[in-house]
Amino acid sequence: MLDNMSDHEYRKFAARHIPARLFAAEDFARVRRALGRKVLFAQGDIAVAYGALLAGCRFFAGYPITPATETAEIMSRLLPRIGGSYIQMEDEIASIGAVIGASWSGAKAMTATSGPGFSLMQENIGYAAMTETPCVIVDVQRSGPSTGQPTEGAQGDIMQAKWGSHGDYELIALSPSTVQECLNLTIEAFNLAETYRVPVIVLTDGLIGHMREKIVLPEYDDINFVSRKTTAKAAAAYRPYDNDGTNIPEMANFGTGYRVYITGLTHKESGYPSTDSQADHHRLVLRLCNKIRDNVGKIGKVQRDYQNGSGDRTVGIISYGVTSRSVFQAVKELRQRGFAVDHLRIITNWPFPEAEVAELVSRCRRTVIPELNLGQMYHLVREVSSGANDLVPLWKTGGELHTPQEIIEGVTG
Amino acid sequence: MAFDDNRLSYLNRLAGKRYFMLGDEACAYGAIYAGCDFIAGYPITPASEIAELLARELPRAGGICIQMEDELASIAAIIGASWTGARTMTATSGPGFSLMQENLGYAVMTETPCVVVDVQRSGPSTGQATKPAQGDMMQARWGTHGDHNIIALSPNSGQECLDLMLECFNLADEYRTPVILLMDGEIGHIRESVLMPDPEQITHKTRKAARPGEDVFGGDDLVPGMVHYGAGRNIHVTGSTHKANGMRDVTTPEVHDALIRRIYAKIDQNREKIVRVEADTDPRGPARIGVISYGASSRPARGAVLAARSEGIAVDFLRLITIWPFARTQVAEFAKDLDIILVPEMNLGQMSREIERFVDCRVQPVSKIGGIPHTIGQIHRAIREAV
Amino acid sequence: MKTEFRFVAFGGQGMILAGVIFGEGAINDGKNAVQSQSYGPESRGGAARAEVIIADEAIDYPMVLEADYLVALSQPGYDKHAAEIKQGATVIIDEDLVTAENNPRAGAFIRLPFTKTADALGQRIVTNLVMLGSVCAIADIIKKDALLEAVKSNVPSKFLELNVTAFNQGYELGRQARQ
Amino acid sequence: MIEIDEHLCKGCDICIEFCPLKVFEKSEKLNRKGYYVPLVACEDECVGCRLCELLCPEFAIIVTNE
Amino acid sequence: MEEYRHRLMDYVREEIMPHRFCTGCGCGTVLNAFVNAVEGVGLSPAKMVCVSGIGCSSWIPSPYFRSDTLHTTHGRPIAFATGVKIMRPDLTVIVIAGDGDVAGIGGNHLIHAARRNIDLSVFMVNNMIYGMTGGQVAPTTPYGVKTSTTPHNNVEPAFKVAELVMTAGASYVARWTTYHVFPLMESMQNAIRKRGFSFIEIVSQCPDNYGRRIGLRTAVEFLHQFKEKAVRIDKTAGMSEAELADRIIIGKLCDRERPEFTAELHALTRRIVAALKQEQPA
Amino acid sequence: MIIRFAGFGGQGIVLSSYILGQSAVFDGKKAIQNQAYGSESRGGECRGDVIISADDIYELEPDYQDVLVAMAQPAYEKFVPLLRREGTLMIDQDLIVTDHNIEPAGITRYSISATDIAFKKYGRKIMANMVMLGYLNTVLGLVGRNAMEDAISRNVPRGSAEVNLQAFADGVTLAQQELKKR
Repeated sequence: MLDNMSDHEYRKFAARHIPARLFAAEDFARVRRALGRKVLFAQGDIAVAYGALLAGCRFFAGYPITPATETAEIMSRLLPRIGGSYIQMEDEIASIGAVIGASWSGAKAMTATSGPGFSLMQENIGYAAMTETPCVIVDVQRSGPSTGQPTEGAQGDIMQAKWGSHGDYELIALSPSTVQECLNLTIEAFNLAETYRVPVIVLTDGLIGHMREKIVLPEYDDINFVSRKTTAKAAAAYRPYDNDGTNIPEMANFGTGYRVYITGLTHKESGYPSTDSQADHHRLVLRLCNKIRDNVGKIGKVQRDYQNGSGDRTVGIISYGVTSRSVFQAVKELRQRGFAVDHLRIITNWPFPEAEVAELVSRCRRTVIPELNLGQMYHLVREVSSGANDLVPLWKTGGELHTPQEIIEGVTG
Repeated sequence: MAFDDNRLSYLNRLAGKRYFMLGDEACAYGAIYAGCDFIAGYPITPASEIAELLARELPRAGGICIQMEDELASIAAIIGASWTGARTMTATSGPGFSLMQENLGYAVMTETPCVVVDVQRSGPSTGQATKPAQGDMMQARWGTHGDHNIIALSPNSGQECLDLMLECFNLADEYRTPVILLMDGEIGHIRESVLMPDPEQITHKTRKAARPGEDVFGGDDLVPGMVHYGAGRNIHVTGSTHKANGMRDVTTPEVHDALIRRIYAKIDQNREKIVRVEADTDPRGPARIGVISYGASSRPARGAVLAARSEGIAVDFLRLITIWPFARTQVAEFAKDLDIILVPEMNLGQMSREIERFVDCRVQPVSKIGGIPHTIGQIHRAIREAV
Repeated sequence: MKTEFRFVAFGGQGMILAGVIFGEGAINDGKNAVQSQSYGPESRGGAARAEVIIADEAIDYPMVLEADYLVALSQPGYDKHAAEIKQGATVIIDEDLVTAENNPRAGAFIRLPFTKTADALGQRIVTNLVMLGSVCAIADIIKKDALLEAVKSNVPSKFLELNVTAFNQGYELGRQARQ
Repeated sequence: MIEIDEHLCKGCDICIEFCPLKVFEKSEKLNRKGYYVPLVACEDECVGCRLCELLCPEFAIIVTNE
Repeated sequence: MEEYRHRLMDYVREEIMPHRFCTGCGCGTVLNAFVNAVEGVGLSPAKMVCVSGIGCSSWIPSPYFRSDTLHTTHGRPIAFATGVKIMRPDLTVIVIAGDGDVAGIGGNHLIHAARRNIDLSVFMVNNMIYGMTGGQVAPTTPYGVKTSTTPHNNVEPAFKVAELVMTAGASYVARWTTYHVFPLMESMQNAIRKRGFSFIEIVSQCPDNYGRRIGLRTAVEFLHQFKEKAVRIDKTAGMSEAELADRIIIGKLCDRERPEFTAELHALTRRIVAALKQEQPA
Repeated sequence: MIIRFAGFGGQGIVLSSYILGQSAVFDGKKAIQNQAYGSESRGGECRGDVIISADDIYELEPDYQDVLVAMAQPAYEKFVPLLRREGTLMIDQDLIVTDHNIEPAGITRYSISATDIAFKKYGRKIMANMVMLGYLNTVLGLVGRNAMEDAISRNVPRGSAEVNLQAFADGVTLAQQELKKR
């Protein structure tokens, strides 16, 4: 239903169905005062925290891990000042558990971690997907597997973000490539989490998490605040997982009189477990997946830097996250040297923008896919392209970013 | 590796007998035949029967069974035990498998041979505890963070639960890597006839031993030799990025790159040696329709293929026994002259996406979730519709 | 116009904070800046490196490949990065901590007593501010006021005076070296 | 006899402070990592109790009783 | 002058010395005491396995102590060590890790290993902070301390880990500080010799990431404080809870004989195997 | 041959299916046995399925059953529509009221008073499953009697083999009488 709406219709829809206590201008002003200057020189980890606070996040539970700790530190300092709560839990499993609980208590909630902690969270990420709990998880990727290189950046958790927990489910994952975007996309992540009632993962990395850049804090009017669609039904008439046609049920936060029952077991619309019915499971899990898959067009964001030249000459580049920085520089130099290059930067890794990728690959002579892993997105590009095209993976591991020269060689080589 | 006296006398009592048992139980006997010395586990439906049977039988064969405080501890304990030279395993289901992901990555990184059985149930989250599924296929490959490769096998009968356990332990030792037996609650919980092999017929691969002075985490071969604890070599084992001698180096890109690429390559480059499939091409001539399946789904899939053939529809059939590394050459070869491949699986199309990466023809999942396996009729209808 | 700075030292010498202040100073001055760092797992005694890129335009690739300025307060740091500088780059070393006579690629090779100057102020911890003052004067691409503003927002107020003094002494050292 | 490995010392001053007989003194000597290493000022006072050796976090001190 | 070499250098991985602990870090002292203890017991490192987790103190054995070492994931060293010990009961298995690792994320494994009374020696270096990641609150951080993740105030009480482990069933439990090096060394020897789960909490200093938060800037100031605050357990009898609130209780909390887990387990296995052999073949 | 046993937990339904499957294997046939796990088997509805064949068995979840052995009214109502046309229905007649509207066409019905016999003769209602097994196996000629008696002896509680075999024999006798009638 949603994907047939125009943006205008969608906004009207959102206004009608997502009325729950929008973030008031006074609240926002208070947060802005706590954050200080409008123009800052800040790390990606800090920008993530600022984005969360500006988006209305009022609960953070975490556990120290390099290179994500700075987010927790800044949240521990600032959240209490604006009336929010911070807690350091005993581990990452407990952290996401607390986040899920807080979300059901009505708070916009998040946690931040890195690979090993992200692996530990997988069971409860599945729980959040199953119970449709809006929450944001920041994974500041570092070199893995295992403890690997704690202080080095990587993009090795892209596939894990989608497939790390057992069973079939969908979620959303975003990849910022600048510090400013760490802030913007965290706000976006909260909006998506609240809109679709799904865990949203912000996939930054050790490079961008620790890099400092200029950021400009947004004003209240710059942001479109979204809060979860809560129910207006009478308690007796309300069932927590009724499908109103959008695939996204209305939520009733704890303590609001609805006495909802929430379980990670397969459940009926009433919320009560249904562990034997094939039909109930099928209906539930299909809805969980379709609410994301059917809205790829709305959720998915890409950045196109296309010249749209003739296909037989053009080389395509598909990148995401911090790697895009090298690509932007390389593309400038390549064009100066007369090469036809089209660059697609993927902002929303999950759901994967299959149509965009397929379109670029189909009209390019070759497509180069640089990433800081052993070809995880390359895998996905292969899946959506017919296989007849020349796909060139540019793998790099060990914690260093591709140099622009390496990208150029991948394109010209 | 030869059986010790205790194990041999235990197995001689079983040899040649035919039992009617659960897939889970067959899997447990497979572990005993494989020379498994140690299992650490935590109860979870539908995998508990594996630990229960091993708790009863493994000590009779001289092995050790322990119930740990959770699944994180279970896989940790078997990794520790593996470094003493023991053949070790754990068994779990979805939620426990999710908890094991961090230490599964540790086993990959430290190149620790061990076997993890995942008896898949309906998920996500606690889902339907008693209901079978095949929803962890991609998780088995991608569940832990960072770049890695994995070996996973999927049985489709009680007998194969036993046989593939032997293979899992052999692969784990041969490639120094964790190996996953991707069972499903269906195969785990049906009872079938299982023949206990003669222990004399069992072959065990042994771990390659490092020569004196040779590095344990690198060297000329993709799979380095191993040294066990207590051998006086003072080896250092770490999940952090390390040099060939085991010492941590977490800042030099080249060290990380060399390590990860080798760990990746030792499975990737041996793919053709590792991969096992079972192909059944239509004897009467070229088919336009193919069916690829694995595990429990492959039983009704095969039945449907035979039913379709009896109606005169030409259908080729391929069963993946090795799930990871993916049988890309076998699948590509299988797909060559086909128009469409149907993939019956008990998830929303996880392996069908993987198949899509390596073939040019249409790939269509025949998904079924919710804990009831496909009927032959359902897959048969899908084949008819594809004609 | 893009200028790349690389600061190398042991962990604990405040080099990363210096990089942060330097980058923030550039922002205060209306420029763009990217600062990144690398350090080992130990917070003290290991190798530490801060990198700052300052430009008028947007900065795509955020890492330093060949530095315009290499500032070294440790011998291993210098040895590791001495060759990775632009032809004609400026090299600045602490003369008590780094032994090096010249660098074949360097356009200018400057030896200054950062640690000694800080010790004379009674606080070795302000070595980084002495260094920063010198670099400010030598590079002359960020206004001194903009940088001092960044110093103020990054050091505890009770040590502000000491830090500013250190900065000024370093600035003076740099100014003289430049002449 | 007390030996100090300058290469290992990180200048924490524990030995200087906790030697019951105040055998060590601060020195002006910087090692290559920029730490002031202690000086064995009055070795004659040493009774070989080995407290400094055991307290030293760096394995930088060894006391031998002759 | 002849080349200086510490007499116990054979026990450490000399090629990677000097170690990377910060100036005055207690981890160095614990390593020193541990090496002396191992030498004192007369144990060959070739017959030891040292297991550690993630955190500064996990570096004490891994990589610095020259035995077989298993450097594991965060919080899980006791679980890994359980597997090692069960399959090689003849080896001495020692876990050295920090308060965050052992009592925080790994708290569950700690109490269960103590309950089983498995023959491990766990030396928990308690520096009251997460040092490696830069000074976040730990389960052992005292009430009221400002850390990087409790910048306003820590409102959680600290864990009394040694007492917890004693209650959970360990055979031997003691607490010392890095100032009390001689009794600490002796206690480590007793712990290593003890059959059963032995646990020593070693209160240690972190001048860089903890000291600056509580106004103790150097190791020297820490050690003075440890010296002043320490009270021997046999002197605490008449002291009220309020009197003890700010003190560090040192000494041996318990030393008792309880059935050891691996011995029980292997004895059971032997009985089962023997019973099977006596059965007539089916 | 696809046989479903259905009733309440506590009637020995799963055990019946297990014994049938095991005896088929003892008899040199192929067999799989499956059962409903979890909440269903604890006092609620309960079922056990057996597939017996001379060839490889591909079916795990059959579309239809060949035989339904129903020991309770809800089980009958739930599963009888899944019986194959011209399949076989076997019920405990004292526990079930049949409804022709939900039954597939052409089925063959067998009714006995298994529970009543078990209670009156042995004082234990649970023996009904053995009576039923003897009846089922004899009517349909599924597996050899020796194989089944072997399987029963192995799987009933220690010391109760004799009484179970006696109940089984009762079922066999009833079936022989019924077959003569037809």
